[in-house]
Amino acid sequence: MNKTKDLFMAGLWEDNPVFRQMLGLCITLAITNKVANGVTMGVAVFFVLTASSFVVSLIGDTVPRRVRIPVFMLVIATFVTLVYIFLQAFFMPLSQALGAYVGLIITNCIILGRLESFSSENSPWDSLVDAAGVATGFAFALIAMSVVRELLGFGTLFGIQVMGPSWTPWVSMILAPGGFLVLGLLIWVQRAISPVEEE
Amino acid sequence: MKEEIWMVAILVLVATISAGLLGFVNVTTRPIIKKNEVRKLRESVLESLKVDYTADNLEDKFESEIKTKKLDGKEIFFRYNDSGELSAVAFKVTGSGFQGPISGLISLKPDLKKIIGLEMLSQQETPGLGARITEEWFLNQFKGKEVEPRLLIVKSGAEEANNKVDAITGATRTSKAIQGLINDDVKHVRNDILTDKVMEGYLNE
Amino acid sequence: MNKLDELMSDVADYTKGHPYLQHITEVVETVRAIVFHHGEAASESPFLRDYIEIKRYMFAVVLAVLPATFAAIYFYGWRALAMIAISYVAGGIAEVTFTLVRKEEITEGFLVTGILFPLILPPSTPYWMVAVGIIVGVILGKEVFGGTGYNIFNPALVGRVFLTISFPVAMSSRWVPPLTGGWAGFTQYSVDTITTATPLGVFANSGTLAPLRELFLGTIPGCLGESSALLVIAGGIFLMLAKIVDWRIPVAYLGSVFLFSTLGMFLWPNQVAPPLFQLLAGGLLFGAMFMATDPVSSPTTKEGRWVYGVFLGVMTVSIRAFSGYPEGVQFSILLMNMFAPLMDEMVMTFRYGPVQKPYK
Amino acid sequence: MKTFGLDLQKYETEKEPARLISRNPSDVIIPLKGGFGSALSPAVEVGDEVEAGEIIARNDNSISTPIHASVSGEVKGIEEMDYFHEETGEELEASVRAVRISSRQEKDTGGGGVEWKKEKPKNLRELLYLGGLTSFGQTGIPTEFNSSFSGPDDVEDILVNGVVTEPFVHHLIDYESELSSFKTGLQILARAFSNSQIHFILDEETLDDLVDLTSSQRIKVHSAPNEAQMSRSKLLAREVLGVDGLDEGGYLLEHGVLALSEVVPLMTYRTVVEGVPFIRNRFSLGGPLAENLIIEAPIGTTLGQGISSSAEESDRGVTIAGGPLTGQKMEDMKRPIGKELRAITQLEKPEESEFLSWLQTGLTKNSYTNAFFSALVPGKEKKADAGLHGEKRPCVYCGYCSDVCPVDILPYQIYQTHSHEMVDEVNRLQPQRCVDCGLCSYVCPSKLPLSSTVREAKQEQPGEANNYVEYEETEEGLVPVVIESDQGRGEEVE
Repeated sequence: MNKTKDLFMAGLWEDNPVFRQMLGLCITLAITNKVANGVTMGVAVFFVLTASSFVVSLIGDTVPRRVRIPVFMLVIATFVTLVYIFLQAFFMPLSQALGAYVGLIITNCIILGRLESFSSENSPWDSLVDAAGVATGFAFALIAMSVVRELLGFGTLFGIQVMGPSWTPWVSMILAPGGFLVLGLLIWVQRAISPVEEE
Repeated sequence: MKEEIWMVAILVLVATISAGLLGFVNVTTRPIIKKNEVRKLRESVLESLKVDYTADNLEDKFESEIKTKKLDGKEIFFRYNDSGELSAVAFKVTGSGFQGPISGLISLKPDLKKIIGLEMLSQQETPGLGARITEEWFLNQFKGKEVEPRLLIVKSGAEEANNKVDAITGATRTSKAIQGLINDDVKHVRNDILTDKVMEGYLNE
Repeated sequence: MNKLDELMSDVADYTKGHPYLQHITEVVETVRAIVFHHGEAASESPFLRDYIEIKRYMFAVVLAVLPATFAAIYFYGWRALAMIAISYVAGGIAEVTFTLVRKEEITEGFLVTGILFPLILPPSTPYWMVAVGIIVGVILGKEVFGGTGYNIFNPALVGRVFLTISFPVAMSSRWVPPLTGGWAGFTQYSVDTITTATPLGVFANSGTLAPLRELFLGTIPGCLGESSALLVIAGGIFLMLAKIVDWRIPVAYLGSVFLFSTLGMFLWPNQVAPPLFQLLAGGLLFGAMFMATDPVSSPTTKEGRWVYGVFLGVMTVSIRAFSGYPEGVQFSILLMNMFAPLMDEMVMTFRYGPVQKPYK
Repeated sequence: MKTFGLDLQKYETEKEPARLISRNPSDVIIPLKGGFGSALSPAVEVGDEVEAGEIIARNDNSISTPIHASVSGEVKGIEEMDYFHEETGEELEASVRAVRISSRQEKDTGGGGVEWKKEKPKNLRELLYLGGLTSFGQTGIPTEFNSSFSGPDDVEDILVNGVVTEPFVHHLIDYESELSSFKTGLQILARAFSNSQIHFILDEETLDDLVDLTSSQRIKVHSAPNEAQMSRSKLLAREVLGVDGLDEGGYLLEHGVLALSEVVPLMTYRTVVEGVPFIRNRFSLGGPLAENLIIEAPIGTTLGQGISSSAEESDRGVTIAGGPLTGQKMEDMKRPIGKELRAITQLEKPEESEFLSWLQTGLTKNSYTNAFFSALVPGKEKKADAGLHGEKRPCVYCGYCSDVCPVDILPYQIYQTHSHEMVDEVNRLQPQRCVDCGLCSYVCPSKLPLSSTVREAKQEQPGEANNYVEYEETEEGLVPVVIESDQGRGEEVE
């Protein structure tokens, strides 16, 4: 049980994919100006990562080493396309807001990285826990960033006005520079809380 | 040799499964997606024509009130009132904004001079600034304004006139872009597609 | 006075032993060091040391912007002074917080940032924006890099550009006309908000040029400190004569603006304003005298400073003429700040050759 | 007098010339090592009577120079004393032996000189050796008697450095009354080193009176323009003589230049013509706390006795051996005056507490910048004290240090790269060009130890380990070590 918890927490905090491993930054910077986008992307990545981790851990031993990357890519692509179609069919506005970024989950290094380094060599349960931890960590990072950015940039949360009507929006927070700033500051905070051990 | 075959076999297998799965999902969801897209456009059309509708009777309303014609590659929506008279014309206006293409849907009185309504379909303007062109207060200003001789988007506080609309403070470029694309496209439609002669044919159903 | 010195020393000693107050010992010590200079003998050769020190070095810049500050109060009322006070207080809190967390000494560079920042803001900037801007400037412009001496960018400009992109409406379209005649701003708190446009904004929109005499005296809308070319030049000349800033940067910068706007005026007459107008309008003089010359973020070698100034001029003229922003000084200085180390590196390569890495 | 736009002489307010006075102490303590060369063993014993000018220690087998008794009297003791590095002032752990002699207060008698024009160069060199003059120069004056690591034929140029640029340091020679002796001294040196060219370098102000010096072909007189030169022999050799290759570092003698102090020609005259060996050293005394004096005292006189009246006041001042920019702090007034001492500067300690000093007009403060009102009042007396005048702060890249640097290096860059241990970058910045003038530290508003950092960086350079004479303690005592090979990264073996 402890191992499960450790695995999960590592992905969520100590080895947080965004704050520690600096992966998936393209998506992180692009879509986090609204919390709704952040949540959707988090859920999408959660689904793709856990599902493909699970599948890969099942077939990991069977796949010859030389074709493992194509196979992983196929698995990921399948799930990403599923998500894409699903969003288009049932959450049209969100799908439009996220644009190409859902498709780009395929190239998200977090997913391929977890499959390659963890799932292909571990049991389905561990892979699932690991994937869930990492995906939750990613979602956490997205939501943390988007809360700050939406709050300052629009004065809203989930589109609901929370800062009062006289709030002057901080336009820079909505734009890419704000994304970089908030990302940098959050990485700073995260590392201040649990410092990186110097090698 | 055996290993190679095994590799190919695995790849083919995975690809087949994946393709099958995706194919199945695609087939099942295609109608829904299609419907979503059509619905979106229709919503905008009705919105710009100031037709009241609800989510449930959207399709019926559109079918009963709007006629779609494709003229010179441009989709044009005609609305006839109960007595069969043409009451409004709507079409897409497109052009480049400050950051990327902007497209909207404009509806005009049959004389093609007075605006009934304007809706934005897509834009990539600066959020919080140029992107405010999708906000209600901005779009509502267009109601009843004239595009003859030119529609003008001017700084707020300027003298009021039939063809003047307040710009968005701090987003001069986007405002200018909107002004340009409306004027250009309306002019194009009026001069090249819906000339007076053509219009005569549509006036009464 | 010595009693006060002793008292401060006692306070510092007391806080040192205190479980909670020990964290503010640095602050007490710094205040004491600012108020009382403690003669310390040089411990190694040379035993004769120059009297210039960082406190005085920074204070000279403050002294140089004082005329422009008075002009700001004259044109825009006592609200200008309130903005400076807020900038000092808010930025000071950010600065002190950081030095306390890092357990470092508080450095004097903030004296300069604190006054330069409000002077490059529009007169009607809300107080909270001043505070946000200076805090962002201090934290993102300086502290994240490690404090005074390590910053890549001019902290005041980082704050200003942050405000420019965050609050474009407040920062670029709410200009107020200056007060003139008699005691003008000295008798009132603020100017009624009548939105108008800066000379550069007017030129960008309609191509109309403001009269040079008004630009020179400062009776045209603009940022707090930059209005009066006359007083800014006076401060700049003082700084150059006092050798606090290198004369090469302002000379190269203004010279290249003059040159390239003359050139541009013939090539693109509708977009590029004539040279004298370019020199006097907007924040160019203020930027060239006080911002571009910030020693930390500009090149240190003489040759590098020439190159830096020339590039600044090209950038400013280009941004003013071809971009959506009528004013290009802040952006060009920040951009060139980034290249300053590169320019020094190139000068060193010319002078000493490339770095030899024998065991790579 | 300006040095790189620095009006350092503004500090000197008294314009009266320095007086020459003599001191005759009651007893002297003579370290058996002075200048370049190894420490020697005494040839006298406690209780012996010695005459002034008598050789009390000599060893022709190791690099050394004979040591003379500087006064007549009785040997009171032979003791161990701490030794310090003559150039860097660094205390060495080693100790040397010293002979203590109590003076009989008799007048010194000359031993009778020689007709120098008739002597062979080799004999003249022998006289220099026996007269105790060969410890001069950074690495000693080469003779046949093992007084330096080079031979006399290696000397191509002899550079006699008469440039004075630091405040409170005076010319040691009175070029009016002592001109003929000085001139003869130069001629003797020219004859002793017959393959070499003598260059006498003076600052412009003093030069005007010395036109007739240039009569000899072998002696060239140069003037060092005040604004362009700092009185460092290495810089003069590079700028005035145009010696190449100095940027690679190493001793001047390795490049064929023998750099000598202003007093050497005079002492040569005394040794050769008057027959009095180098037993009385000359140094200048200056600074706000001291009278302007040129003091002549027997070698071995304690510092306190040498500078006499000022000694009591030393607790409110700082006594510096050398000029205020390049000298070393002297804590111990009992330390004997050696052959290398050229100047003593006494500066006041800084004021203890000043209220808002950075707001004050600073009418008496001399400064590189004009941030003080003193810039507007040129005639005003300028304060000089040993204070740092500010707190140490991070570098703000003001560029003052590189502006004043006489050899065009970037001290702040060397400081930054050196403190981050970026060895390759430090090497690229050529710290070996540095001539230790100290001007970078002088102007630094952040009060950074630029000068000493550059010196450290310089010593870490390949081939630069021998830029300063290193001493090694062996059974024979202190022996100078010349490290021939590169010690830097270039020679590392994997």
